[in-house]
Amino acid sequence: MNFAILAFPASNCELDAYYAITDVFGEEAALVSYDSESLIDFDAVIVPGGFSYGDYLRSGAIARFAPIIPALREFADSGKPVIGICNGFQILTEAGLLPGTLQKNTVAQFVCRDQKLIVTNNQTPFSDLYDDQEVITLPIAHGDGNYYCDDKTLKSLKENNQIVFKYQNNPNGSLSDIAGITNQQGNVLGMMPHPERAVEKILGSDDGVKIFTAMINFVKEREVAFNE
Amino acid sequence: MTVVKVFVNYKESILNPEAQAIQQALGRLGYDNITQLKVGKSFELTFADGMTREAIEKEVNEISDRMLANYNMENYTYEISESEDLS
Amino acid sequence: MTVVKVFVNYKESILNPEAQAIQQALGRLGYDNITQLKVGKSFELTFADGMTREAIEKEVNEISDRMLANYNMENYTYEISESEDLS
Amino acid sequence: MSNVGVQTTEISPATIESQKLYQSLGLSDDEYQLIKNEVLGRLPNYTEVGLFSGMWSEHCSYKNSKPVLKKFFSKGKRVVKGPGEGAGIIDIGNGQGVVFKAESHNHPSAVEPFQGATTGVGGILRDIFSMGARPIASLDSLRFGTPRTAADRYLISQVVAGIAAYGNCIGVPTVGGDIAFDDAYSQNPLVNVMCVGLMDLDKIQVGAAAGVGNSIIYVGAKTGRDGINGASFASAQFDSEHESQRSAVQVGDPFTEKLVMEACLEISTNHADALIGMQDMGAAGLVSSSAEMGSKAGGNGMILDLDLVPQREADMTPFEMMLSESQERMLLCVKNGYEEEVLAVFAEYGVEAVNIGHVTDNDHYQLIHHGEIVADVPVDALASQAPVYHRESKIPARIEQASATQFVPDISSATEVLQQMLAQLTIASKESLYETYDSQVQTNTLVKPGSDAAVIRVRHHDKALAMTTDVNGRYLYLNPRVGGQMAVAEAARNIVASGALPLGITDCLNFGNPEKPEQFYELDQAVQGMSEACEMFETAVISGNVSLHNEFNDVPIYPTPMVGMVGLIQGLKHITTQDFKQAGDFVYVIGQTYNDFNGSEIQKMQTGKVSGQLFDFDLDNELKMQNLVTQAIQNDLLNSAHDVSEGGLIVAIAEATFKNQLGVNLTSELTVRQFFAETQSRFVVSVSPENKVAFEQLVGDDATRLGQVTDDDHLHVTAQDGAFDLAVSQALNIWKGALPCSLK
Ligand SMILES: Nc1ncnc2c1ncn2[C@@H]1O[C@H](COP(=O)(O)OP(=O)(O)O)[C@@H](O)[C@H]1O
Ligand SMILES: [Mg+2]
Repeated sequence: MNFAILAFPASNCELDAYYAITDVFGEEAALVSYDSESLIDFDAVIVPGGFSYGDYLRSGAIARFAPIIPALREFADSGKPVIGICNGFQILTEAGLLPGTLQKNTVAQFVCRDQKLIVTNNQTPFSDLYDDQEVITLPIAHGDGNYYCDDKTLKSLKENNQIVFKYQNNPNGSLSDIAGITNQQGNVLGMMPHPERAVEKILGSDDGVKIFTAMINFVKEREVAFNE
Repeated sequence: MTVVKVFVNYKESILNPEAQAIQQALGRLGYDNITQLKVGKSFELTFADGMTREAIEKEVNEISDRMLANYNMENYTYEISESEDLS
Repeated sequence: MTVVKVFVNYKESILNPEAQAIQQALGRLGYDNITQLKVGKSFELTFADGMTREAIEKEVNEISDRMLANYNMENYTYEISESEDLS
Repeated sequence: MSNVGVQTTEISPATIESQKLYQSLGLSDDEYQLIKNEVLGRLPNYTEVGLFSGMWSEHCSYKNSKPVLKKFFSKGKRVVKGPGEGAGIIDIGNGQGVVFKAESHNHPSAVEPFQGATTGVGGILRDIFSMGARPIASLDSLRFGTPRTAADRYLISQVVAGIAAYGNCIGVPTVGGDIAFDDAYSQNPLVNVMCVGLMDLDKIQVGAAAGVGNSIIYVGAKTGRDGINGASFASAQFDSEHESQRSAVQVGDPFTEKLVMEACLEISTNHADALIGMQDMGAAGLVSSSAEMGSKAGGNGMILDLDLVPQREADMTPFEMMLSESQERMLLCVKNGYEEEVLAVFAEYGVEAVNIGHVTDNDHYQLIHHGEIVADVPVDALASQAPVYHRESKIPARIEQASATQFVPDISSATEVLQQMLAQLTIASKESLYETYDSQVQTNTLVKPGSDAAVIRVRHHDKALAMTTDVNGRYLYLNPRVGGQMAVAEAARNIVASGALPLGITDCLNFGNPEKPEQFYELDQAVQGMSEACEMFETAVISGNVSLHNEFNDVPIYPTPMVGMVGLIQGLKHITTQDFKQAGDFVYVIGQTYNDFNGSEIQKMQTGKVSGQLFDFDLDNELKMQNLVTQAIQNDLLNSAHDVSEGGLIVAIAEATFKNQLGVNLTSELTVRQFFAETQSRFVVSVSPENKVAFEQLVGDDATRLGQVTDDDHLHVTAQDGAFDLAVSQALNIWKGALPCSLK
């Protein structure tokens, strides 16, 4: 299968995602520039981390106007999987593909460390290889990871089971300890922790492997279903 | 030329970590008469001559809605002032 | 109660990369009537009753100098308004 | 060279001479006379005086340090490029090279800590990618006074925040460094940053502008009035009177730099045919980059049209444009006919690039402004013919008269002193600071901050690079020569402990005023010492940076030559970290321990200062101990290796227990005091029971078995005359909590 990895000016984790997909999972991947307008050839999209447009104004605020965004919206609407990691999550919220906003960490500092997460929904195309309530360790590296939404949105996130990952020791002040959420349909995931940094034991953790494997399985199963 | 100042502020219901940190720091320095502190952003946009006030207002609203403010947590207000081109 | 608004802006000669990036982004979206864009910060400080205007001004200047503005690169201005306590 | 225009609003050449205005730009009377009589044979105009003041500053010309730098050991069979370029290069096999350099931003950071630090990071990154290398890691070496006031804490947190802001945004992991606190730095903090890059050796770029008619292309951010005269400023003594120089603040823009970097790397990889040379605009901005490129190409002249230079502010003068230190700018020399190809690449990345001039067929460095020639000077006079000073050297009285007696620590309770020691800021964990750095982006960081050296893998090869920065200014204060040797040795020890072969070093020579003989002595001796050590370890000095005049109100900092070392690990299985791995492993100390306390952390802690003659150091023995560790790692005998440095053996042991929260039960013939001695050339290692025999055979008498790792939460070490007894968790809390607590 073929992953599109979006690259905005000053994204900086696009190659990390690329190497994870190609070297570790043996799948195909291509970097897709922010100014292309189509994602038609792809089965899944990764919106990677970094500091698109320097994170000036608000993180993700400028990237969401890039020419690729309409194509991304269309891609998401088609039900194919999209994962936004860190800055990618911020871009997805700014673009309205996911609800809520990511504010500055309450500690008012960037934090880079290994972080324990609880899998709170193992029924998504990204998390169905984890056990329910499984505790996993993924690296975080962000300054604006403090998830916020209004009460009504939070209620609906809970009702629809859209909260996929929660922090065990909330590092940034996120509402309800939210580390990752999906859209209502469940095919768009945004998360602050970096699963692509945890796909090889030698890097310290391979707890992120299951996320990508789950996506790959999902796409392959969907294809089979489609072809039948 | 026309200068428009746009002020973007957090909605009342939102806890702003930055404001909180600054207020605490001020408290530690002994400035404890301050009962509330809000932090916002200001933008000063200079428009070239030749646009009607209406067109400018429309553009300012659009820009603020779309980009300068995040409607999940922020509000904006603006002030317009004509001014002589001094440069 | 007294509300003071402090506006902090970059000095003219200092590069503001944020303003530059926003202006370019607006240009790409077709808002090319904007000839200049500045970005600043605003602070709204609410003072408890019982301070003279003089005392407040002194404190605002001090706070701005020491904390709100970085005098190496920023200037500040402020506006004072008395207001009824509405809360 | 007679018809050089003088702009009407400018101060006239005659006034500059009669009122000695050149002095305020940092030129001495002699230097001015030299320019007037020997170089030009006429009065230089204002712009020309500006050009010389920038180029003849210490920062650009190394006029005070050149004779000293010549002493550096800089050869080696792996060295591809030594000092002289943006950065040095060392061959690491497979056609690849590692590129590294360090840079100081002490004075800018003292004035404006956040921006001073960001622009320091930005500058060193440009040095690396200007060689055609991709930056793969940064390290930072910081020195502050002990934080006492809100202003101290602000300085520290802003410097760290600035390094984080730039490095995190541009996506280069900050993987290591060192931070020490001592009041010697309270008015003059040190902010040194090192960057490491990786490249294919067939893609090397050099900063040269050759070939008549080839174009000079300006790339990146617009030029503003920022940092004007910064080069002279960085080299001038810093005191309370210089407050007015605050207007020189430059702002870092990592977003622009990221685009500039990607575009430059694209050009050096895929458009190498078009490119003659590439250099970053650092100190003294446009003049230094262009004149150096011309000079390096053998004294090539050039003509630059300043009206074409992208400008951020109105009405900039030639003087301002040439000396501006606006950040995120590069200068390229591009083959005639290939300009469009190169400009198109920059356009694609959204980076401004303008053809501002070309190489000429003579040696005149000429500037045009508003259609007039406003400067015309021989290019080599600017770039390579600055005067060189052989400064006078005199041994400081404090060293000459130092007492040979070693300090005797006062210890009533071993455990209590250990607890105190773990809370000393120089010893305590720096995690609360370095965890604000993204240390993992690029997903090659195999050993993160927290062990002796950081380790970055070379993707798709079974090899990795180890890197560290080190220096203990207190040792140099007592003996600059031996202290200089120790700085290099400590770096090498960290590299070796991580399983690597030391390859080479970069340095930042942070010293006082070279015009004062006692302070020059420190510089001269330190460099000699460093060089001796480099020769011993076969680690060439391939790049570096000099920061002089680090004094405040006439009191200099400790002589502090930061050493940044890179090593090569062949075979990822040899990567070794400092942490004990499993209960039952045997713990050894490699190397002998003596009563070495002058200059130590415990002397400082108990007396408030360091004094006396520095203890002895033997480079031959150092190399022997390092080789033992290397041999043991190569033979797969070690589960952990940690060098012994500040705080002594007991601190090294405690540190090795923390990560995996394992205990130890050890016994030694050493005295409790000796556990705090800072004798060099030692390591704490752990060995599995099955490797015990082989290890002991290898090391013989050079290692002493102390006992075993345990799985209870207990650090228990029995010395000859007392014992350390402490819960590991409690020791960890003290060690981790000290720094955040003092910065609150
Ligand atoms: N300024 C810093 N930036 C990043 N990492 C740092 C910094 N200071 C210390 N560290 C990390 O903390 C660990 C301990 O540092 P240090 O005590 O200097 O080690 P050593 O004594 O072995 O040289 C190392 O991994 C080092 O890289
Ligand atoms: Mg060490």
